[in-house]
Amino acid sequence: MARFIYERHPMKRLYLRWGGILAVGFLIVILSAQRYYRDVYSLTPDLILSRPPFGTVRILGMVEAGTLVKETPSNQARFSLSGNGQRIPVLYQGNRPDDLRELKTLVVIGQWDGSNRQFLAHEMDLIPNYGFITTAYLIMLPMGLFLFMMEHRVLLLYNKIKESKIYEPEVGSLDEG
Amino acid sequence: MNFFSVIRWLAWKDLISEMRSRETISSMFFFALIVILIFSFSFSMDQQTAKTLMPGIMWVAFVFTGIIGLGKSFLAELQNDCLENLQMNPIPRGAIYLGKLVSNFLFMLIVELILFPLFVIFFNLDVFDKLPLFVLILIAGTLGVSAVGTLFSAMTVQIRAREVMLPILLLPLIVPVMIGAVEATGSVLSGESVTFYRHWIELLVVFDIIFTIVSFWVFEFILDH
Amino acid sequence: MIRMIRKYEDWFGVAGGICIAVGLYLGLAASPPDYYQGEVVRIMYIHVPFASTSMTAYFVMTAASLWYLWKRNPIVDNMAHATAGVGVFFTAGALFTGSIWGKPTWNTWWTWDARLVSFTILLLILIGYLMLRTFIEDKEREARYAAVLAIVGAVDLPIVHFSVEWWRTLHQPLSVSPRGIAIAGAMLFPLILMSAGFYLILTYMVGVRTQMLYLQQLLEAKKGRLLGEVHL
Amino acid sequence: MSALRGIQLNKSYRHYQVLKEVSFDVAPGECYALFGPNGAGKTTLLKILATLQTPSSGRFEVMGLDGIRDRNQVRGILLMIAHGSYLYGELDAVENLRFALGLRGLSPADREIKIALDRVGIGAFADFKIRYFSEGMKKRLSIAKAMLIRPKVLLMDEPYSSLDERGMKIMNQFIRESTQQGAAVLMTSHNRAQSAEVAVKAGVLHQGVLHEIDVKELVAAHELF
Repeated sequence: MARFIYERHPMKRLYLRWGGILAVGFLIVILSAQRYYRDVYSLTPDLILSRPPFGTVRILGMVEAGTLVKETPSNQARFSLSGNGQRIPVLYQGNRPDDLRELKTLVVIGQWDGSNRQFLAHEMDLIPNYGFITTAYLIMLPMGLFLFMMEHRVLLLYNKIKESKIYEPEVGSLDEG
Repeated sequence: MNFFSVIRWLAWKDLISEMRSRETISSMFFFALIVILIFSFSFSMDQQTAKTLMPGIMWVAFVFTGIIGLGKSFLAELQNDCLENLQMNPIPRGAIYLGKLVSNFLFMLIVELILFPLFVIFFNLDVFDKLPLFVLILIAGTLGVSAVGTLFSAMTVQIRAREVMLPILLLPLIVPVMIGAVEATGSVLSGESVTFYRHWIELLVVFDIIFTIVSFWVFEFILDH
Repeated sequence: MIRMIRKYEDWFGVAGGICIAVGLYLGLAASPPDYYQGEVVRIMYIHVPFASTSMTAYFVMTAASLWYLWKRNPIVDNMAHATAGVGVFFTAGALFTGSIWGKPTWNTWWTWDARLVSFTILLLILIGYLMLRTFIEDKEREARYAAVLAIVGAVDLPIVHFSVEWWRTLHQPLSVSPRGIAIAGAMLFPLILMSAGFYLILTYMVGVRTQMLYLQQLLEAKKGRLLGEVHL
Repeated sequence: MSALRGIQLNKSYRHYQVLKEVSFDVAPGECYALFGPNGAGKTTLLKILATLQTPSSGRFEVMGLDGIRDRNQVRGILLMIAHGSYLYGELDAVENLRFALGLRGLSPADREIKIALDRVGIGAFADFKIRYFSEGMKKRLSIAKAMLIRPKVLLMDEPYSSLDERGMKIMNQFIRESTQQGAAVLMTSHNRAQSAEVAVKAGVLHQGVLHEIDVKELVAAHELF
């Protein structure tokens, strides 16, 4: 069966192949979207205040000037994180608290402590700029399209060459009379 | 032998024709004049900005007029199928290239030498102690443009849309000439010592040598199958 | 020769596809982010292959042009033509991804850096090359002129690069340094894989496009011969 | 030995095959007249023989030299008189002659040029710019050029077009003289009566195929193709 499609129907073979590539691409998009919501998507301080979330979340904001207090022996730091006009207090306990600087925009990961109205962070992350990366990789789409068009054209030309017949005029030319 | 006499004949023919009709040089000259005027209106310059912008404006005007001259250069050969005649004659193709290069180079240089005093007047420059340097830069830059330009003029004259294709093909390739000539002119104007801009003049000279040789070699494939 | 291309091109396509798929996974998911640039460094895995393949494409085009002028084999000319078409795409891709990478790292979409300028000139020459080819009726002359343009452009590009580099250092000290990233092993592997994949895909695309151009000419010739019997 | 010999020449353009297996032979001192309807490929054949175009397949020999490999020597032997007069509009008649001869390394005396111009009947216009010449005068000037160059092989594309009665006589006289001196002439023509006076061989090119015919048929036949 496969052999039949392979040799007799090059057009079908082309569509099958590109259908497969398209399906794989679609799968990758779904998987990466899932991963994005799990690992990259981040909330802002105003969202935390209006709808307190459960579990581990990521918050994007700026360390407010003059609020950062580091406690060196215990690897702790306190600061308030602002974004979209709101601010929340953060207690950070984790690696490399030295990377914290005032006026730096970053992502902190942790849980919202509703009773103390503060955010308990255990990790921090750089600003996610997946937008740029996604845009850069989007160029694979026109590349695929370009390749598809070329392959399609090659097959069309093969068919045309196979089918082209001897030209037969409707009437004799005037100078043959 | 025959080689140099062919160059001489071709250059002689172009120069005589030009002396009688004054078609190319006058159109180049007035075009350049208009370019300069438009530039000076659109920038509304004071004394200082004029000095910094002047090398760029000057070379843009020169290159644009050069393109006009180059476009006309082989167009004259198309009348009465003269280009075919050149192809059919038992002469080295490189000699045709060099002959045309000589006339193109001279036309451009003549127009530039007429325009240069106008620049000096319009932009209030004092250049008199550095005149030889300016002339050297002019010659080197012009040779670079006309070396590549003669090749592409011969190429584009035999195709459709030749007026468009000549600048499209030529301008990207002469970017080094533009950079080198503008920088060298600017440095000379601002009175720097020669050591600071010697490499630009060297760049121009190297470009001239390389492209005269390369064009000389590939010209055979343009006029001959 | 066209038969050879037809026989082997699929392998290049498949191998390239696999390399790129694995490279994408490693580059986008498995490799660590850069210490300085963060996640943005992942653009490197697509930008660097684009840049190196587009330069290679121009090199191949020049070689094919020289070969054509020497041996006058029409398929070699088709190959040069095909490489130019594919090269435009790869060069534009390199400029596009480079520009996107430039925004988060240098906070600018565009800078008059020597590489960027030479790539732009490369793109302009390639577009001029393709335009030139559409404006000539005679196939043989078209091939000759295009080959000459490719060779002259190849001589010009290094000079453009050096002159712009000098020009840059004169006007601004290099605030934006060339992309010197100390590449760790974990980043090197996906980069190599992606580059290999891009080279394979380039070969495949050139093969397909060469075939396309060849067949177009064949079809025209076939039609023409038949018409010639009847009319003239 | 033949002066001009075509061996199975083929030429196809993008859209159609112009020449099909064209073979012919012209001995020194012979004049071969080629007829055919418009678009039959006469001019293409002449352009191939004049080394302006390459045949798609097949080859041709000029005085025993291969027309494609030794084309530089062949160009020295051939001279083509075609529709385009190969003259420069801004130069006068004498200068044009000097230029054309100079490209072939010849420098005739003023008197020789004067004689040639007088023989073709345009001596009085010797210092007129070509721009003011009519087509017939340009053609006469081409004859004068050919007289001075004395090529061994002459290719003529419709020599009688745009010439008046006297001009045709001059042309035929010139062809007769050339063949007597041992030159081979290949002409395309639509003027059967005039060609019949000088031609010793004739052929009809129809749909790219060459049929040889008897010269007597040129005048006798009601219709050639």
